[in-house]
Amino acid sequence: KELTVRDALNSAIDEEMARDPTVFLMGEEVGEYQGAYKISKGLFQKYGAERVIDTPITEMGFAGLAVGAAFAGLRPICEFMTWNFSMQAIDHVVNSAGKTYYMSGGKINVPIVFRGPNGAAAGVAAQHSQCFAAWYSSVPGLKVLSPYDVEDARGLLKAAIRDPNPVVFLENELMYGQAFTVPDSVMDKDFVLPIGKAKIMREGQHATIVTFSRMVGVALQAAEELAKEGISAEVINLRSIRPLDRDTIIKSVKKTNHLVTVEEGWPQSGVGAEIAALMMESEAFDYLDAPVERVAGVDIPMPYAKSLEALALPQQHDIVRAVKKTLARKL
Amino acid sequence: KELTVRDALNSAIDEEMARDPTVFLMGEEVGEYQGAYKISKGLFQKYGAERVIDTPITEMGFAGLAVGAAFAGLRPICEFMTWNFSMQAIDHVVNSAGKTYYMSGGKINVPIVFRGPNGAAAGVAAQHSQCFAAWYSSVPGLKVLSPYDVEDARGLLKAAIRDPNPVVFLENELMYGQAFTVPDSVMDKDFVLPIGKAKIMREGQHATIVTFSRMVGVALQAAEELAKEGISAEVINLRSIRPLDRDTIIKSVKKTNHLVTVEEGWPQSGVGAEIAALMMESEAFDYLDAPVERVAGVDIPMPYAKSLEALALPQQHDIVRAVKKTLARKL
Amino acid sequence: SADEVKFELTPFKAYRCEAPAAVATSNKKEMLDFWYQMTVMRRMEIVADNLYKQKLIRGFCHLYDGQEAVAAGIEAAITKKDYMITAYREHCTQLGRGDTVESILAELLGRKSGCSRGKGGSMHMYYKEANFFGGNGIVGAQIPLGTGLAFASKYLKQGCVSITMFGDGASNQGQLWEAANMAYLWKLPVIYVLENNQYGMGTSTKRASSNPEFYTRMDVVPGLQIDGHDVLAVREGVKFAADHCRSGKGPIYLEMKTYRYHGHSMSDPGITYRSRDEVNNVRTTKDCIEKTKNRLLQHSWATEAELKEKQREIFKLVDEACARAQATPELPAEQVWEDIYQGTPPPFIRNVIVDDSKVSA
Amino acid sequence: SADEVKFELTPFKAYRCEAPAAVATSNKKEMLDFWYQMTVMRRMEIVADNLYKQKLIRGFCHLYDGQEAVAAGIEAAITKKDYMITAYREHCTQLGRGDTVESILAELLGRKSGCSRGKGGSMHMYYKEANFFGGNGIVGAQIPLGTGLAFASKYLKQGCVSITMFGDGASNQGQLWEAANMAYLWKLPVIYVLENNQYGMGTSTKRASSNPEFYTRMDVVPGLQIDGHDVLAVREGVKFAADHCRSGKGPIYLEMKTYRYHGHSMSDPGITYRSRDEVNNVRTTKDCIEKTKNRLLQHSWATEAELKEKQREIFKLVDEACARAQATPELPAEQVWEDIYQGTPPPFIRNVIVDDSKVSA
Ligand SMILES: Cc1ncc(C[n+]2csc(CCOP(=O)(O)OP(=O)(O)O)c2C)c(N)n1
Ligand SMILES: Cc1ncc(C[n+]2csc(CCOP(=O)(O)OP(=O)(O)O)c2C)c(N)n1
Ligand SMILES: [Mg+2]
Ligand SMILES: [Mg+2]
Repeated sequence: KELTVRDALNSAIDEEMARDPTVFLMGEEVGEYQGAYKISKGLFQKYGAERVIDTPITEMGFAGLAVGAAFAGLRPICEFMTWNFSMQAIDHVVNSAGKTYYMSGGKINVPIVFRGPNGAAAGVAAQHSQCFAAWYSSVPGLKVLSPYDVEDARGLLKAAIRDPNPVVFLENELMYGQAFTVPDSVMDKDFVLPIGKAKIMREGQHATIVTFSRMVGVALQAAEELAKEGISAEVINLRSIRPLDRDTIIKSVKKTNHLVTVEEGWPQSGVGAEIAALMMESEAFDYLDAPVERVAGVDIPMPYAKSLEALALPQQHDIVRAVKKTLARKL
Repeated sequence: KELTVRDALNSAIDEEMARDPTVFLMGEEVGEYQGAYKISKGLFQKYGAERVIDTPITEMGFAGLAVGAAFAGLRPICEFMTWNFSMQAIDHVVNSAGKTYYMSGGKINVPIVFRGPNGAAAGVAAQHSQCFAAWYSSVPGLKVLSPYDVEDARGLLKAAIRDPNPVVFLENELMYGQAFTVPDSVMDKDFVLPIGKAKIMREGQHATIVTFSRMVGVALQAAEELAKEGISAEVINLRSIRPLDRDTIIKSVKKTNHLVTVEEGWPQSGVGAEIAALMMESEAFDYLDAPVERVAGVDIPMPYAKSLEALALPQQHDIVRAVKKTLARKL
Repeated sequence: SADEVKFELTPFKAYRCEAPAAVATSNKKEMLDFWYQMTVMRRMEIVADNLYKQKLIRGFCHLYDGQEAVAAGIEAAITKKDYMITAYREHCTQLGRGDTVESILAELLGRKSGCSRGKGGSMHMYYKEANFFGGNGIVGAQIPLGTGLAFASKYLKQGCVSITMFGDGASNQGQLWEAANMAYLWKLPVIYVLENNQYGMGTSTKRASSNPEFYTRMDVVPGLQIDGHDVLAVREGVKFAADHCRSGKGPIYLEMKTYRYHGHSMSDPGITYRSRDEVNNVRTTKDCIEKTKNRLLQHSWATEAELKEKQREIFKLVDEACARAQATPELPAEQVWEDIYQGTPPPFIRNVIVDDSKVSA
Repeated sequence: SADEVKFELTPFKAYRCEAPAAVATSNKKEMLDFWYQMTVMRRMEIVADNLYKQKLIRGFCHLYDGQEAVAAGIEAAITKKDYMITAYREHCTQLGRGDTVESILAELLGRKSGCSRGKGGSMHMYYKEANFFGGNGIVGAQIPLGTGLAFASKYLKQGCVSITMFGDGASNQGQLWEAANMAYLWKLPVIYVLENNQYGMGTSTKRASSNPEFYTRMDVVPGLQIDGHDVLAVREGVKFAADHCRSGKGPIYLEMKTYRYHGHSMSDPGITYRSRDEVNNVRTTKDCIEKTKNRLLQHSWATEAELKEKQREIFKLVDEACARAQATPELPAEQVWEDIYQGTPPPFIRNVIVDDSKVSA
């Protein structure tokens, strides 16, 4: 079946709401307007105003409210119109949701999903283009997922909603409209992917590319391009940034002996940095034939103008170059 | 002269307020109460309620207000009672202060210092023990400083206040009461340290320890202990986490061929991760005789009980072990 | 019961609602219970004070003595099915909800038998058995959380109210404004309980709040000002508020006029920003336990001697609980890894040094 | 001047202050100026709309047509020394402060000659020359920022007011509550200007605000409700407010009743959550430019034909500005590195691939 990532997210929420009456959706414009990006299309009509709740534009208030509802055993899906606005509510994501299970010595769990588009869209400038993958994934107590395609969107979102812990779910606006063909199994109403497991999107022998979200697609294209030159790149879609699937990455590097990380966010202390450190502190290190190459967003606030924006984000050719560079280098 | 880090910070603020009438201090209990940790002792009495301003407990509001004042050309020192509470205001630190100069194409600069104690104190549990070094230092547009001793406290805070850009200044509560002896030059009212430069606290031949804030002291003790066993460790105090002093780190590693990073914060995508990545992507890589060792806070929310808390934070013996491990390892 | 008596209360001040009548009926048993509860609370805090001074309690420790009537009065107006949440000054709230002195002191001491297994400490106690959700170290954060508890009550048609407590300092937080707006729009059964002890740390209300008549401050949300030194006034006010909520009218804002005898936390001597006289004056003229005691004596429900004797018993019980708590160990080291996620231990928990990391099967 | 005329205004509604009289005097020159300014504003927005549809403007683009009287009326009541800040719907605020159509359109087009050199785009325009501090993409964030501008004015004894503008949706943010509390405590000269265009994106005020009578909502802060379709009413209201501030009384809250004709941003057709009839009705009965035009005609200060002619000129000027803007280039690639820090270029700016990084001497 072919469907878009938007429809995948929509159907996942729909099915989980049908399955469990304690699941509800809350956020700005999720109801009558059917979502700023139409992820919640039809849900207000189907489940009514009690379960699809339009909030005022008060992230700190409604995110905290959603966490409180989760304390009491409900399973809120709290939508941030974009993750940029989660900074107003980050104290509730980290301190109220992320730390409570530990602080209470295991008494109070917090079954909540925070979700929305993360990172750069197109032409929305610095305040609307930040990637929060590294920040949230640094916090023990949170789980952090980031889907790439329809399979991920359905399987990870359903897993997140069913998880009894707080999950940060980082989508990508530019992916919403992309369609993918999936087998029937993915459309099963109990199709759930394991949290903490990466997926090898493409097997390869010469180099490993580790990435997540929209960049998985760009990496796959880069791998395609490289294949034409006889270079076989393995592409790993992280899916889960916390917990990080160390084993899959390490195993791949032991095979390919070369590693390139790709992310859209800022480089300093980013996801790629963590993976570089992982190489330093695992047996993979001994298998590396060249240092890890990071491909990342440029270390600047996002500019508005088209030509500048393009310079600020990783492109297919950057990934190709990075792979070639790591292969050219011999230790 | 001998004085405490508390007095160093206090005198730096005092002198800068005396020097420049646009400098003012704002925060909770900074005035009449003279600071929750007494950093602002005597300043209210000296400069009055116009320049030492007690705020309500509304971080989002007063941090935003301070940024607005900086837009208009004032030089606010905005105190967070601890950086943990900066999560309520983080949107203003990042989006309002950090990005404005870029978004305005260089029109509006934001001369502000956000400061307060960062990271774990003693026995204050998970919500009061977070280290924000990695998060803030990931943001281009912010500068991020973290002093260790009296020299740092004075020289870096004065530099921060004089800088025309937003500076995040991460202190450590456990250091406030520690005294250091400094030469007269440090007490000069124009003693300013360069932003972006690390300091080699102790020269060494066998391994480099890179760290910041309170851990500099622990690392120096570890180096002392190692020296007794004939191991000579070089200890680098980062001082500035953004910009990071790549050159000093790289140069040291080229000499010692071994690197250990030490931080109190969580490991994933932390400061140590970035330094590990820096090794991967600089010429230092070829000089490393062993992979980088990270010493970091345990990947859990901070527990309250004394014995558990001690387990969760790096201790001197951890650093000693890490250095020995990296030296034992031969590539 | 047969010995019901009417007590005059300090008149309630009302905003956007009719003030309830300033009378309460009570009887011997109730009043003795109140006295007993509040005396246990106070004693527990004094013991905590001592333990802190012995350096057996660490970090922050915010004591509740002076404010006991608020915790005790609220409990008398609602049931344990109703939700409750407050800030870091919650030892006595935890006790009021039904936890034991031993469990609370053990937590303060960082012991395994503590209510949060020693992981939370003074600011992070919870009693889910009686729907108490903490304990929160972030000023104001519990306000939307408590509003969410009310949301759950409405969503699940539980008919419970959510007692959402915070201080005068916290009441300036925008979170209150945001939460109350939603609570009113959606008619959530939340009772915002402001414990106005007149200071947020060292800052008096008039230096922090543009309108220190807090109960009038929440725009369309009705409010009451209540004598928080009188346990009966608290009970009547909260009953009124609970009726308001349960009838579907949405949130209500209660300002409890109260006072803390101790400093803000243990490091605050508490007499730089207020005078000793001020503190003593409240102690001698308004103290909630004294007030209750006087009512007991007045109606011959107890004699001075009986109360003295009971107080000795209480001291003994609390001291024994403390001794038991001190006799228990801290959590074993390996349990530092637990309680990060429910159900799913992380596959890999990185330790200070990577070699020491905890790997799950 | 000699031709001064009195105009009746929609009565102001006042909260905690005396309403100013519902009259304004004006004259031919002023009214022609208003008409001219507002017509330029509207035309600029229509041109932006077209450019967007041609995909020459990217991302978000929030148009101001319908609300022009607010921007124009405010400018007539204050000077360019006074501070101003608003949200992302700021093209016409930028123009009102003195920037040019060309500079604004160039910014929308992402050109080097744009007011933010193409780095800010639609939401991030600034005009420091006239104390305009943006432009802000984060709903509500400008409210404490604007309060900080007022703080600076007081600190520096400048006697300036800070016009701090935001929408009805933004007004529910806790930041407003926190900022207004400080502004009142410290008597800061800030005029909170709520542009109530009746919707926050697709949500009507009554679904988002527990009290849609916004001007009464800020507790101790006085408020006025003003007909935001009438440029004279806006001017009089803001004059009143500025006097209030300058006399040292602290903040005041102005609710401008207005309307946006376009959808929220370009992707919103703007007619799913409101009817076409509703929009048309406002256009025909309340439009700010029409109202001004009628007053001009009524007093024979202009003829239909003259205004038509002037309008043609305006269209031409705006179109020419647009053409000039389109003719300018985007910033050269190497300037993507600039403007991160004032004075101190970073020693090392990491690029997508580390080899391409920018190293400063
Ligand atoms: C967001 C935040 N800011 C600051 C603090 C530090 N702090 C802890 S309690 C407190 C005072 C709170 O006063 P109030 O709300 O009146 O409660 P009380 O302590 O009087 O019970 C402050 C400033 C904090 N914990 N969280
Ligand atoms: C903190 C934050 N939350 C959400 C958004 C997305 N958003 C942008 S504008 C807007 C509606 C604002 O409405 P209002 O304040 O009435 O202003 P108007 O657009 O009507 O001028 C929303 C929800 C945002 N930019 N920032
Ligand atoms: Mg208080
Ligand atoms: Mg609006």
